[in-house]
Amino acid sequence: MIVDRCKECGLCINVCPQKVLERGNEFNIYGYRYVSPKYIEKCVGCRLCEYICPDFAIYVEVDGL
Amino acid sequence: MIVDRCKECGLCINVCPQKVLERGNEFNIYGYRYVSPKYIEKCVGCRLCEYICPDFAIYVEVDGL
Amino acid sequence: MRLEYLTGNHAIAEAAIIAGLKFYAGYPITPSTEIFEYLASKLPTKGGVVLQFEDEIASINAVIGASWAGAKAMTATSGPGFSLMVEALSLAIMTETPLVLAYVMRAGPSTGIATKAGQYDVMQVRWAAHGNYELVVYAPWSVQECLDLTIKAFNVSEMLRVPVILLSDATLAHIWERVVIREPPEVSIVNRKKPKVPRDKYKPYEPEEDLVPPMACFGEGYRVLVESLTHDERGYYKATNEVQRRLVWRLVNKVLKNKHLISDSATYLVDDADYVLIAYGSTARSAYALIRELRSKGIKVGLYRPKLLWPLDEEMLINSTIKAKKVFVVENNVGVYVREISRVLRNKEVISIPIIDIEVPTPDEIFEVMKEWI
Amino acid sequence: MRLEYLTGNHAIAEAAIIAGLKFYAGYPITPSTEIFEYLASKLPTKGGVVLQFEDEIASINAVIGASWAGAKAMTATSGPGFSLMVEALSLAIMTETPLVLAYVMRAGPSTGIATKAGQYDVMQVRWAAHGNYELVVYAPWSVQECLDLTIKAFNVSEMLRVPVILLSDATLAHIWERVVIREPPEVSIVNRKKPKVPRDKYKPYEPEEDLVPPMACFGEGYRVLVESLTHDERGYYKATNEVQRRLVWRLVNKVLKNKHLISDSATYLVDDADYVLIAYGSTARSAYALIRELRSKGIKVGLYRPKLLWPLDEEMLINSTIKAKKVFVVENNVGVYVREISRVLRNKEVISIPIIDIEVPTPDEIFEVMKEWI
Amino acid sequence: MRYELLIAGRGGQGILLIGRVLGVAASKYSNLYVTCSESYVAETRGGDSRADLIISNNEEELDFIKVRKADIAIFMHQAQLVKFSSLVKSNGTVYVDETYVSELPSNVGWRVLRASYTKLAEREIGNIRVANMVALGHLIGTTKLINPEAVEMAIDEVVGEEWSELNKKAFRLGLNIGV
Amino acid sequence: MRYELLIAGRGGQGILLIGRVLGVAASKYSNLYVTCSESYVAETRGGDSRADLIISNNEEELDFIKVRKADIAIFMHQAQLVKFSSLVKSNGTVYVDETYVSELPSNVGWRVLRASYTKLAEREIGNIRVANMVALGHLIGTTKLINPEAVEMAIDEVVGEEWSELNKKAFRLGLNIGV
Amino acid sequence: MDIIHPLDRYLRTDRLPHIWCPGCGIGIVISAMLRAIDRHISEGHFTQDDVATVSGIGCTARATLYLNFDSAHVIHGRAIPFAIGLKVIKPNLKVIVIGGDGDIAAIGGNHLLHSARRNMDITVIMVNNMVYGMTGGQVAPTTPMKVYTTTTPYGNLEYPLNLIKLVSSLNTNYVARASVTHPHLIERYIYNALSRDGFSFIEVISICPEVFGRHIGFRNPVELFNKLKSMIKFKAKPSIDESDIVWGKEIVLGEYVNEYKSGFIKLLYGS
Amino acid sequence: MDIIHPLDRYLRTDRLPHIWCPGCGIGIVISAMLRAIDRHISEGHFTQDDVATVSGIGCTARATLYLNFDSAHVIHGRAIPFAIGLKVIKPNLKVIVIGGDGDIAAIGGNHLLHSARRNMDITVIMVNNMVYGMTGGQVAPTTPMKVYTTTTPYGNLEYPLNLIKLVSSLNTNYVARASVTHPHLIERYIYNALSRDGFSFIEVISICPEVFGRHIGFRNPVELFNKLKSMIKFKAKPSIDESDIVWGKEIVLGEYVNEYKSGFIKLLYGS
Ligand SMILES: Cc1ncc(C[n+]2csc(CCOP(=O)(O)OP(=O)(O)O)c2C)c(N)n1
Ligand SMILES: Cc1ncc(C[n+]2csc(CCOP(=O)(O)OP(=O)(O)O)c2C)c(N)n1
Ligand code: SF4
Ligand code: SF4
Ligand code: SF4
Ligand code: SF4
Ligand code: SF4
Ligand code: SF4
Ligand SMILES: [Mg+2]
Ligand SMILES: [Mg+2]
Repeated sequence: MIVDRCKECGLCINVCPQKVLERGNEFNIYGYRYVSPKYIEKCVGCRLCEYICPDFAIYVEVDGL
Repeated sequence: MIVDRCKECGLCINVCPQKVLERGNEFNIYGYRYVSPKYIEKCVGCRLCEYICPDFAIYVEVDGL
Repeated sequence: MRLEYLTGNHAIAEAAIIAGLKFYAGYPITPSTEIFEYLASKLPTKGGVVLQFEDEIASINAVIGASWAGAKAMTATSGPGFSLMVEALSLAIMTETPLVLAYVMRAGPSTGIATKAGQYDVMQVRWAAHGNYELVVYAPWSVQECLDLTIKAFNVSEMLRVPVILLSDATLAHIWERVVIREPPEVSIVNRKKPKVPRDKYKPYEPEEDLVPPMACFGEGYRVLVESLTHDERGYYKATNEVQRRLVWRLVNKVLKNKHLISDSATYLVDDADYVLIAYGSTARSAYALIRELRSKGIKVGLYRPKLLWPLDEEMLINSTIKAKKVFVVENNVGVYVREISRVLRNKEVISIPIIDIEVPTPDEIFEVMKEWI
Repeated sequence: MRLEYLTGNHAIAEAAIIAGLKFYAGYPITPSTEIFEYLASKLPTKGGVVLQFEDEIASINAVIGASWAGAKAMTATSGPGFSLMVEALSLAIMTETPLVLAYVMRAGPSTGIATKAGQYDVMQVRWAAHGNYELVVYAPWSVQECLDLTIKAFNVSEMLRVPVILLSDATLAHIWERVVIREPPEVSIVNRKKPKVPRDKYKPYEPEEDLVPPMACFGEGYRVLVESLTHDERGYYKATNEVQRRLVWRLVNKVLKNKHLISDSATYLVDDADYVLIAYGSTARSAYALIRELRSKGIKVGLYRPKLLWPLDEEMLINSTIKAKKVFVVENNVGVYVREISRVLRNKEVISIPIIDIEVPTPDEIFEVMKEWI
Repeated sequence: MRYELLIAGRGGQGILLIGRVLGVAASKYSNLYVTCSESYVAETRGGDSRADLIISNNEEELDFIKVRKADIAIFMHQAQLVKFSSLVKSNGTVYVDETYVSELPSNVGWRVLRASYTKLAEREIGNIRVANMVALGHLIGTTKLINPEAVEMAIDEVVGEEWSELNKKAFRLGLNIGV
Repeated sequence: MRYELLIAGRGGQGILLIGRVLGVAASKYSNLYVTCSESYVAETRGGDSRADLIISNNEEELDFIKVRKADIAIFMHQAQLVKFSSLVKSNGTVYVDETYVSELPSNVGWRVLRASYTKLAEREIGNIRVANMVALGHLIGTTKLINPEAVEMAIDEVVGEEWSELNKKAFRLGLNIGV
Repeated sequence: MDIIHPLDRYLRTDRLPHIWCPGCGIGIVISAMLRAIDRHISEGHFTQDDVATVSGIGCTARATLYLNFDSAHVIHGRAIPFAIGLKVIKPNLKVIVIGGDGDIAAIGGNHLLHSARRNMDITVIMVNNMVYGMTGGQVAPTTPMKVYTTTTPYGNLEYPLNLIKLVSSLNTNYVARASVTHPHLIERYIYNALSRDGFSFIEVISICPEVFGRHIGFRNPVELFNKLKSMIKFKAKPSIDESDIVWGKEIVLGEYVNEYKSGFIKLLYGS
Repeated sequence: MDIIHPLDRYLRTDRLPHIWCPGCGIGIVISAMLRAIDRHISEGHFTQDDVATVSGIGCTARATLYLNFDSAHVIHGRAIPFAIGLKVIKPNLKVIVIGGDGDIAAIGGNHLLHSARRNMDITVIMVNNMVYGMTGGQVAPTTPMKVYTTTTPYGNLEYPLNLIKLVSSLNTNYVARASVTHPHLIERYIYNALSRDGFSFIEVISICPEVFGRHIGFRNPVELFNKLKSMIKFKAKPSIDESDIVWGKEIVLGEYVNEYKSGFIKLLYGS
């Protein structure tokens, strides 16, 4: 997450097939409650969240590949 | 014929199925040798000449109808 | 009479309805769009039509067509859109088509700052179209004047068969003020002259004594001819010196010779003023504030405010500044209308105070420059 | 050096090739079309491209694009077409895009008389675009000058990154005259400044001392940003007073402060003249003929002829008329550039001689008016 | 009589609505002259929002369209208070929403009236979005600038039927602060 | 040395070509300065066609771009002679194509040179379209305005290979009229 | 004004002869159009006073100067928006736009597109002579590939616009192609177009002997006419796929779209 | 400039966050476009310096401001001619035009039409949000009928433009429709478009929650997204006849035209 780019639109939460993401409770410098990967362990690295994010705020690093 | 409208283009002569029309030898006031219905007796009143004339110079009066 | 609390843009739209607008065509552009939107919701309820076109070019050409169909017609735009309308403006001038164009200025050049103001386009509005002509341009300084001058714009346009431009700016467009609204018969509404002769005697460009030809419209049986080529009184194309001269000079003179009917300006304390500030539109509010302030300090300053920007009423300008030692021209641009002022006030010291401010120059900014000269 | 016998339009086209033109985009319009047609047949043999677009708007925008791709680029048009190009002209000014526009005036307003001349558009060419700026306009009076000033137009355009307009008219466009053609190195050709700093230090709108920024083009690795919004030196949009002021004033001043590099005018027997005629373009030929005639009768008249119409070189004008009792401004229109002259010559009697003539005013026509004043 | 009013806060706090209601109340229902200029930054959330009002009973006194030195100000948020405090007269009357304003400048002679408009709105009305009307009520109640009935008519007109009761309730709440 | 030349006739008589050839001959092959303005009516056949030339050895003398008082004129047709005769100096030299010109004004002191250019062209060359070059030849032969070789080079350049011999033949025919 | 020719009542005869070159096809189109209008008038569908003709600039556009209707000869490319302004205010008018291929399809292309999309109730007659006539022979968007024109002296590189396909891709009621070689068809299509609401478009393939003829080596009107005639095919129900003009080979005439959907005016004002 | 996000090298990150509203689909399109470009670059087809992006004015058009290529943000509707000027002079550039439906299809419609007809070698990506976003919600040529907008407060009376049909009626090499609900397709189509000469056109159906969403009662980005998604159908080889957007029912994605004819540049310069 690049928290200051997130605008709290919720699209990533909506598309994530694994329900990994959730709206956070903290505000970024622009006043948005940015998303956080709460259940990151469930992430399957499908990148749907990265592709859907209109704000270049979220991306997926696939470890160990 | 409205002789001063004729521009000697020859289209009427070209379309007349009866070869009624011919380029005349006289000049109109604009210097064109206007067409004349030389063999008017052959005319079948098809009006192709009237319809093709771009200059509203020739029209057909069908008598006795 | 009723009271309303409106923005400058709303007031223009409201005034257009009062003046008898029946057709609006436009293309959205900040900061003029509220005129369009206000009319889109209100005009259809008064039997008028509001259409959005594919661009500004189509819009103004449709306005010209609608005017020839007999409707009072208008459009509104800002710099980039106006620039696109210029070719058709020349057509409207040539064909003596009544129409009103509300021009809400924003900061340029080019796309500039769409939401912010400036008075950059005060020369453009006069000179942008090709060919020589006169057109009529009014510049309001308040929401009330947005209303009053728009009605006047329609009246003059109908009276002289000339495009009239209402020149506002982004700041004026969006301030809210109290306005007094009067409807006919409380205000007088002018309609174009109609032919007084039968169809076979009528010539669409044959002027009466006021140099304005009566206007038959489409569908009225007069077989009118709208002609963009140089034409004689019948509307027939003629490429001769004689016809060109007669037509061009009449187009110019029908505005100039009727200037008394269209002239409009305001003065404030100029009679005893050592210094006269000249300003128009929203900037004049700042000049006025400064004058009030300086007067309270005993400095004798006055304000001359042309409301009719084009053609400039030279006589009024001269008379209003006759006693002034110095004249200051304050504008929210690089100093352009000042050229017109100095051209006219040949024997007077004319000082340009060009203050670029994306809202409106402040009285302090003006005084900052002015104080060096007084 | 070689001799040719060419029309004004041919000479403009020929000069453009000499100046290094690589891209022409246009839309046919009388009386400018021969420029297009001449280039269409010649430029491809010199490695350039000539394209006809769907309209004038596309043409000038393509010219701007081509200029940003690094090519010297031009278009040509007349009144109606120029009016359509105005919005993009403002873009070219804002983005500091070098380009040359040949404007061949015809009789307006609107479609007017397409084949016939006039000088109606001399104010339009200066003021037509929205926003404030300075641009450069040259007016030739002969075929030779069509050639020379076109080369100069390209040079100035490259030097200042500003659109330059070559203002001709239908008469000049179609007269044939002898011209002397010089190619480099006999004439000097100027190319735009290129960045002197590496890519990561480069800012596309950061001026050097002459107020002109070096110009990196597309495909050169500088990641340029062409921006029509109000922008800072990097090209980043900023809606602040500070950025707007800095930008607009620089756009104005880069032309004004470099006026010495672009100024151009001619005088004829002004030193002892009681009367100075001021004229430009084809009309100046008539004024000149009249002066030769009057001089032969012992009347002391001279000619001041601005070749650089915009910005007007005020100093030169003042110096060239300093001794004159009266100044006459002769134009083939209703008298418009005379406003600029009287603005500058504040203490001089300035008499307007507006003569509408669809070819060119004759010396007799000029004298007819002038004689009342001398 | 001529007042300059400055109303400022963050986007979303309903600043412009205060201005709108005041404007309508003054111009349509109190026979006063008003100029109001609004400014806001559309692009990012939480930017400045500001309304400048000039109110007078004399049309001639409506000159410059922005506030030069405010007689009265409402600050709904600390950030804008800091930014615009210099626009307020040194003896001006200033209303602050204590919910978001914690520090006041010390070197001015303002008459400061304060309350936690937002908290009040939340607590008493159950909707923080009407904090603006609470503030407006406070201002009207204490300055008597305009007849409260005129303001209520303006509220009806500006906010629309669905919301007008709620807003008027908040307004009345404000009217009664400190009463 | 400064001459004004007027060449006039009906559309289709090759008037402009005379002007074009003269212009090229003078400016490119004789080191003279030339201004030529052409006019014609495109729209109807047989309208006026006219070329105005100013020729001088001094660039300064090229002023007004149209003929004010022609020193020399060619009239290829009666209609244009009538129309434009006032543009010729009273002591001017005038060439007329007798094929189409029958009447000359009586009250002028012109030096008139005449021949039936069209008939000559038809008879000697077999093509009436080169009557214009016959006239040009007559003019050059009698005025010596320009070296005939320069004119022939100009003909080559202007009319193009296919037609240049024919035109030069006509030109030479004209050169020798009256010799 | 003496009325001699049967169409003279629709002409400003004091302005004849018109400016068109000998053998120019434009006159044929106008003649056919007037017969179509005359038929409607004589059938009582509307009167001469109800007809409005509008044109831009170009040889074709000059037509309106000669027509004895309320007429407008406006600026290049902008006849359509002017016409819409008329129609919206006076819905009873039969508004006809006449223009060249440059006027309608080059500079005016956007207005064509959007008025067709709106199914705006006007009739557009485009005379396609495949060239810019008035300005002396420059390439048009309809010029066949490879043709030499004054602005494509090395041959035209651009694929010509198929107006039938373009307009048919929009929401129009009527799209037809005629040719000056077949005046009866022009008349019939214009008659049909004027018989309905909504947008109607008729492309008429024309001959410009003066300019286009010169470019392709057919300066003689009769030869050019016969050359064109040799390419013409008529189909009663042509498909849009066969509408491409293959110059020298095949040009298919016919009614490509023929519908009676509600036009914009009906949606605006109700019926 | 720190590079964090995998696409950051293509972004002017110092200008982020961008101006687009939360949940606006434009960012999704740009993200997909950058991945398509990145794939070409990593496959060695061209470099970052060879890419030029051009846009007019509008929310969508703002994209070029954020892109780390040679870029131009010019005037409303005129990106295409600017792009052609670039391409003709520097044929090696990959010239991409990005614009909104108003920018490309309303005011810019004529340039779209004629550049498509010329098969001019540029790629046009049109973000169709069915509204004018930047100016605050006016009707667009793509707005479905009956929708209330700020300039059609009584409902839109105009038939919406089907860009797929329009552009396919011209002489183009590539026409495809994608949707922000399916970012992979956007990426693939842009990749495919950039793989060929000639004119390529990609319409991306987008969501504008702020303005269009408000008009139709779907202000929440997620709801609007899901609403749109429910209408989307993908077809491998869709026919042009099924390309009409039936709002609320069906929007067919796919590659409608997929050809490899010579582009204009090849005809101009030879191969
Ligand atoms: C804005 C503008 N641009 C250019 C012109 C010049 N112009 C006049 S007619 C014309 C094109 C004529 O071609 P077309 O429309 O095909 O008509 P045609 O003469 O072939 O019937 C042009 C380019 C103009 N009058 N106005
Ligand atoms: C000549 C001109 N006219 C109008 C405008 C105002 N304007 C800016 S963007 C825009 C339309 C935006 O709609 P669209 O192109 O669909 O882009 P979106 O914002 O929806 O992405 C308009 C009308 C302008 N900038 N220039
Ligand atoms: S990459 Fe992980 S977090 Fe992102 S959408 Fe897929 S599963 Fe969810
Ligand atoms: S999609 Fe992006 S901007 Fe939207 S909530 Fe997720 S991370 Fe934030
Ligand atoms: S009407 Fe007579 S003259 Fe005319 S084409 Fe028919 S047969 Fe020939
Ligand atoms: S068609 Fe008409 S103009 Fe042509 S020759 Fe026949 S009558 Fe004369
Ligand atoms: S130039 Fe062509 S289109 Fe124009 S009138 Fe002549 S033949 Fe007809
Ligand atoms: S207004 Fe619409 S299109 Fe524009 S940024 Fe916001 S959501 Fe996107
Ligand atoms: Mg044509
Ligand atoms: Mg959009």
